Amino acid sequence: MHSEKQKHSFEPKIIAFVCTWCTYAGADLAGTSRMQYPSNVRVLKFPCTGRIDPVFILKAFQQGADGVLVSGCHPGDCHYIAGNFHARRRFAAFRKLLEFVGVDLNRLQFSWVSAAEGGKWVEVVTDLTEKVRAMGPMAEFKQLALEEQWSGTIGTPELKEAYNAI
Amino acid sequence: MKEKLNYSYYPGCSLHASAGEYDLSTRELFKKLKIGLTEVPDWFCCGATPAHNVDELLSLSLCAKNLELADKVEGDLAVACAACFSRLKTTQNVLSESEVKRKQVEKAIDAPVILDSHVKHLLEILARDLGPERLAQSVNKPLSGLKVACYYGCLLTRPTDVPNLDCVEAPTIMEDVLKAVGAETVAWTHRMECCGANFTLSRPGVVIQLTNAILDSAKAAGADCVMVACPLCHGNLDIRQKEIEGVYSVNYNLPVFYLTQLVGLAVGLGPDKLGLAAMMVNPLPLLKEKGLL
Amino acid sequence: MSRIGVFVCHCGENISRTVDVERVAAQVGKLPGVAFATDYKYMCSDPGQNLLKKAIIEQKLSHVVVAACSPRMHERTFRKAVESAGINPFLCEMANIREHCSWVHENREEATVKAIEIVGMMVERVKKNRVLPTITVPVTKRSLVIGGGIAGIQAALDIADCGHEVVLVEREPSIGGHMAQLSETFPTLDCSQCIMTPKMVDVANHPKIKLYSYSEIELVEGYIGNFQVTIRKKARSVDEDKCTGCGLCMEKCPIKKIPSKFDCNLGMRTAIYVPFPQAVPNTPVIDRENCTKFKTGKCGLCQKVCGPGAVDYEQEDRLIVEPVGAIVVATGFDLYTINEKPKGSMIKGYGEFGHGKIPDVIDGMTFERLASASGPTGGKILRPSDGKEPKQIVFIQCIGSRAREKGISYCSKVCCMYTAKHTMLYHHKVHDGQAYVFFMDARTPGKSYDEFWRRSIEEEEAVYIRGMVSRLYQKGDKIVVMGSDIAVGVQVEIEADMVVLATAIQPQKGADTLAQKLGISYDKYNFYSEAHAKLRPVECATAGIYLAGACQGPKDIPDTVSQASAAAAKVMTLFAKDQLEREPIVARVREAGCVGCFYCKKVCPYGAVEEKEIRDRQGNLIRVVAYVNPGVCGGCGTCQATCPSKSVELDGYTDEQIVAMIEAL
Amino acid sequence: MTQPIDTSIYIAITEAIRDEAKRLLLEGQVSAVIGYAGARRKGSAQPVIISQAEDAAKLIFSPASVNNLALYLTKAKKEIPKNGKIGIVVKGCDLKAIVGLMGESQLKREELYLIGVPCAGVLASTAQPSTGLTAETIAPKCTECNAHLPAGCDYVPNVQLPAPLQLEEKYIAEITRLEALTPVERWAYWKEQFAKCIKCYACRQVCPFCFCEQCLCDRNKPQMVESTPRPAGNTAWHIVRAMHLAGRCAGCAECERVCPMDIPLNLLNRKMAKELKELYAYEAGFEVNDKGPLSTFDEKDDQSFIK
Repeated sequence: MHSEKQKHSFEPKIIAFVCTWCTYAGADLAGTSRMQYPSNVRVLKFPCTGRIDPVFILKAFQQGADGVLVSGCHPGDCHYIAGNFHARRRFAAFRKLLEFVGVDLNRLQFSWVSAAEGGKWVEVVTDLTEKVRAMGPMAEFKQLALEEQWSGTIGTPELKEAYNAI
Repeated sequence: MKEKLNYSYYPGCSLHASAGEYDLSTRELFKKLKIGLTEVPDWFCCGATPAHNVDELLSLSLCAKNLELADKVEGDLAVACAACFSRLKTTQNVLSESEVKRKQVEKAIDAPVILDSHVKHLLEILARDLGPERLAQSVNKPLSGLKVACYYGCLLTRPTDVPNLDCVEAPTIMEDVLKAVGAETVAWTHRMECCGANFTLSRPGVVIQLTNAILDSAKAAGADCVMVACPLCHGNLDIRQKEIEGVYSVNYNLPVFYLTQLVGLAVGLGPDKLGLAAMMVNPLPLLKEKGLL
Repeated sequence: MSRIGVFVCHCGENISRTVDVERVAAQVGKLPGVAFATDYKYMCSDPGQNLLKKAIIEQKLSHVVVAACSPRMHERTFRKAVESAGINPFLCEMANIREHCSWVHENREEATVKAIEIVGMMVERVKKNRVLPTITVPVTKRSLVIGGGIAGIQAALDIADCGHEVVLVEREPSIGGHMAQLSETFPTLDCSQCIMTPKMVDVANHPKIKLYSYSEIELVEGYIGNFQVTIRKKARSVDEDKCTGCGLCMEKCPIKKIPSKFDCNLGMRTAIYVPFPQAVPNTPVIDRENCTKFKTGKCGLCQKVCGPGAVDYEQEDRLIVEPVGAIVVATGFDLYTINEKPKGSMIKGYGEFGHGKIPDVIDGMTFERLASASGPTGGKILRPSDGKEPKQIVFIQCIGSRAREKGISYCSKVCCMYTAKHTMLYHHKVHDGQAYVFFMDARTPGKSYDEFWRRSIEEEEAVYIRGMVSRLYQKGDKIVVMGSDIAVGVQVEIEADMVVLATAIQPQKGADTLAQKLGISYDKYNFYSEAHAKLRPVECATAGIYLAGACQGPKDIPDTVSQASAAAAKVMTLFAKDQLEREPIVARVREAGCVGCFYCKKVCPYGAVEEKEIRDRQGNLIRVVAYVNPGVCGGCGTCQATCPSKSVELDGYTDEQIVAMIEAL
Repeated sequence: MTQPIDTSIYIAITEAIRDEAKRLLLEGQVSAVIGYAGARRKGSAQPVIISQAEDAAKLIFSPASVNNLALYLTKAKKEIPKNGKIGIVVKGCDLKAIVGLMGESQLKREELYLIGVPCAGVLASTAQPSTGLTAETIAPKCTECNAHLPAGCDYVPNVQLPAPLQLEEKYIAEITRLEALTPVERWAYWKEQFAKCIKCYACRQVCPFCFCEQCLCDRNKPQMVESTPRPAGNTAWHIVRAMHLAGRCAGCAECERVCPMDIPLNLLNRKMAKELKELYAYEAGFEVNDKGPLSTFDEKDDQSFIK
């Protein structure tokens, strides 16, 4: 019935932070419609995108996620009036910060997926999975996590002098 | 309040041609009122009225370049012609809203676009910057008894949110100035109608029809004369008046003054300094009758 | 140590076809904290639920994870089941291995691995779940209705008929609102007064309705079920209990030339007056600004002639506090006037129409008064300037509405219909007259509406010109209307005797101030915002406050009455229980950590965050912290994501629970 | 050749501050004045809190008056007499912090008497306090200063501020340089910077906006941010710190000044300020705002990054 699934050398870990009213319901619809998408995504349900703290995204990367998706209601559809509007600003700022410290923003996707958009959920998840798969593992945070020792280099002459004096 | 007012000055092509008396009276009036006026060196045509109908980029670039030249002269930019005023303001408005067009224009003129400079029509300078009180103080020959129909035309206040000169549809700025110099203003119906300036040369028939309605309305309201703040309006109302009288078999005999001419009279400037001789409808009999000469 | 029970559902074959459920149960059973793990064909069935309950008791389980379908499907079912077995329902979580796993993946190995991880995440989450008690809020079964127009009247009557007390507050001396001013109503042309006044009398006579006319809302405190409303009862100068409504005072009042607001300044009234003969209450009020007694101290005629001695010049404003459990806001609309730009308003005025200075250019409401049989002209259409009958009349639609450059971009919804009605009324009264209508589009969706509009053209001979009017001006005793007919592409000039402008519907003046007192949100035009445009159209986001009528947006009478009854039904639903129960997914403040920056308050869409003062025993203020009112909190958690020190936490979605899930990855 | 910066007015300012502080304390208008006093090393200055009029003579203002004294109004406030108004000497940059703190309900305007200082710049942390102020020794933040003259203070010495020199805007230059790099290069840069961190939290201690009683990063239930000075935890700390200051930090750069490991912390803050200005036309510190850029929204906000 289905063709043999292609084997990949690397299966990325994708974490999705979604709101319960729109995107979670959209993902449910994808299920009831028996749509197919890569099994790499793990969904965390929140009441609202307004509840999603940027720290969670950071934490997800630190815990080994290769890609993160944040998805909620379209503007104007928020069950809580304005949570998604607040989230939109918060993440607009946060992604700029991550970009500046050197995180490739191709690993971080934001989307609006409504309860009626099962198809869009599949598309968003599939696109992100394929994109991240092509990029390979998110090595940066994993390497950091492995570095146990203080690894600073002594950059300035003053520091070097102080260090030698010890 | 600033003590000494200083402006850069963009006369526009008409004032160096058919509307020489507007230019002359403006310079003389400002001198008399001790307001500084420095002509922008090397200014050129703003493109009104054909350019923006033909090529938007060209029309924006012409104005943007003039704005850039004007920015090098101290003071806000004083503009006499309603059409130049409209184009310069429109340019600032359009370019502040569209980054794409701004970049195109910057490339075309090879200079930055000046969006935050103040472009001011002479009316604004007299009515706001100088203000009715200070203007009234300079008057030594009040225009009492002179009934004036203030003609705004279509461009001075429109469109909404662009010139921001006064209320778009029911302005009073001209009346405010005239009241300060002692003239009477009449309430009339056609003060905001179009005179057809765009068609002056191409379809004079339309212009005659439109201008006749304006003159008719002013006359009906009991005006002695009309005041304008635009050389194009002046062209139609003054130069064409004889022709219109012929076509419609009427007799208006309404002198059409520039803003600066009437205010100039009130502050004591003589006919030679105001270029009254250049007017097609001779204003001297009226002024003599009212005891203003 | 927690003793977690995991129950993996086959869902017939829906899950087990692609997920190896036995392997899932076996794997998850090894996780620390899991005391029991099993799989079953149908967890949601009766035997399935019994299996769950039995295991809880026998295995002494502390937490439960049901790995089955979406929680949106059966979370309630299983939480109820664990509750009946003695566990707090919020210690039960569902792992979605059907919609999010078995149905969307075909590879059995991949799906099984994913299912194990999903269940693992939920196991870690449930460990951090806390016992959440159901939140109950007592309900005061009385309601406040603000505004005594048709919306307020309908809502008040519906609620009162259900046996609950209603406090009805009206700003004007009489209830009735705009509907009392109308002549006839579309699409049936029945007389507005005839259908309105019986309802007004019902309000006056209803034992459950307490009417405060000539009163305004001063202060609103409290929250759903428990509001305290302070009402300012303005000094009427007439004792309502003593007055019999005989009207002698009005007959004798020497000041007779005050323009009547009810008659749109077409008629005159006295200084002591009722706005219109059928007023409810039928108690006059003294207009202190125009009364000689109040201006000079002389006169006092009304007091002398009043038999019952009801006239009281010393009366003062009174403040009354009413406890209520629900509030219906029905403050209605006002018409946009084309006068010069009011200060601070986004409206720019219509200078091209003379800024309202041409006397025979009137608005739609003024025309209603002209056409009304009880109006100042006795129902004759006469020009305000000289009392002549207009033979050529021009109606202009969309004045203010759909005109972004004038500051309003919305459609006022009722003008197309009432203008059609006006042309009919005009044609009925002035047989040799001609009506012209300038319009952009005719918007007539509604039962029998389009037929009505067609009738105005086909039978009542109104001439509709598609196009807008650029200018109006007075020429002799005519008004010249200059417009365009875009269908034909020509300029049109009509010399009219009278012009009627269908001016835009706007919220009442002061709508924003009232909204701030109530703590409800409003849009940029000051229309009140509903909680959800589609699914909660009569509720405000602020719990316990409901909307009815044109204060929420332009509406005609049928829509207004429907919404008023809907709001009443919502109030009655609230009053159906003595205690208000709600899901305990609400935010709580950890006061020890709170520094009072009030970012939570800034972002809260519900206005649920209050400032709480912490004082020592001497009563000295130590600090101010945030407090979340659980009755008002909507549970979105935006406050927690915003709080810098995470001193406010959303129960059910705490940082601990979420981090536990992320760490389980 | 380094360009000297004219700070001759600082002498007149010192006099004026002393007179004003003395007057305030004598008249009992304030219970204390927070300002700068000379310290042991030549030319150096340190924060001082005086509550006696005779101590007013201790006050100075010099290029070494680097500290943002707004700090002492919140966290360290307990050391200051609580009764009545407090006078405080503020530079334009410090005032921005005070303005921000007012918007966050941490300070009340009526409880403060602001003695504004027209400031031509202060010394960089790397410069010796006794050196003169030059284009080289000036603090990087001063090269981008847009508030040489603090606005809205209760008192500002009447001195003529020399026209500010056009200096190379150091943060803007550095941000532009980093933005031009690839993500990998940027990560390498910050990895090296963050690796130096010893988690001494001096940056947190000195920041007027880190006024939380319990920092999120100190919590262990759950542990949102690792607290040990390992590279992973350091990176998380600095990202969280920058995010928490976004839309609030007005660039006093104290974090960077006190960092013993010379991590360019203010660079992150300036980057966020730049982004928020571009996105929402918001600039912190100029007026007391009830809501900052991240506690409000506009329905028309940019969402080009959202699918």
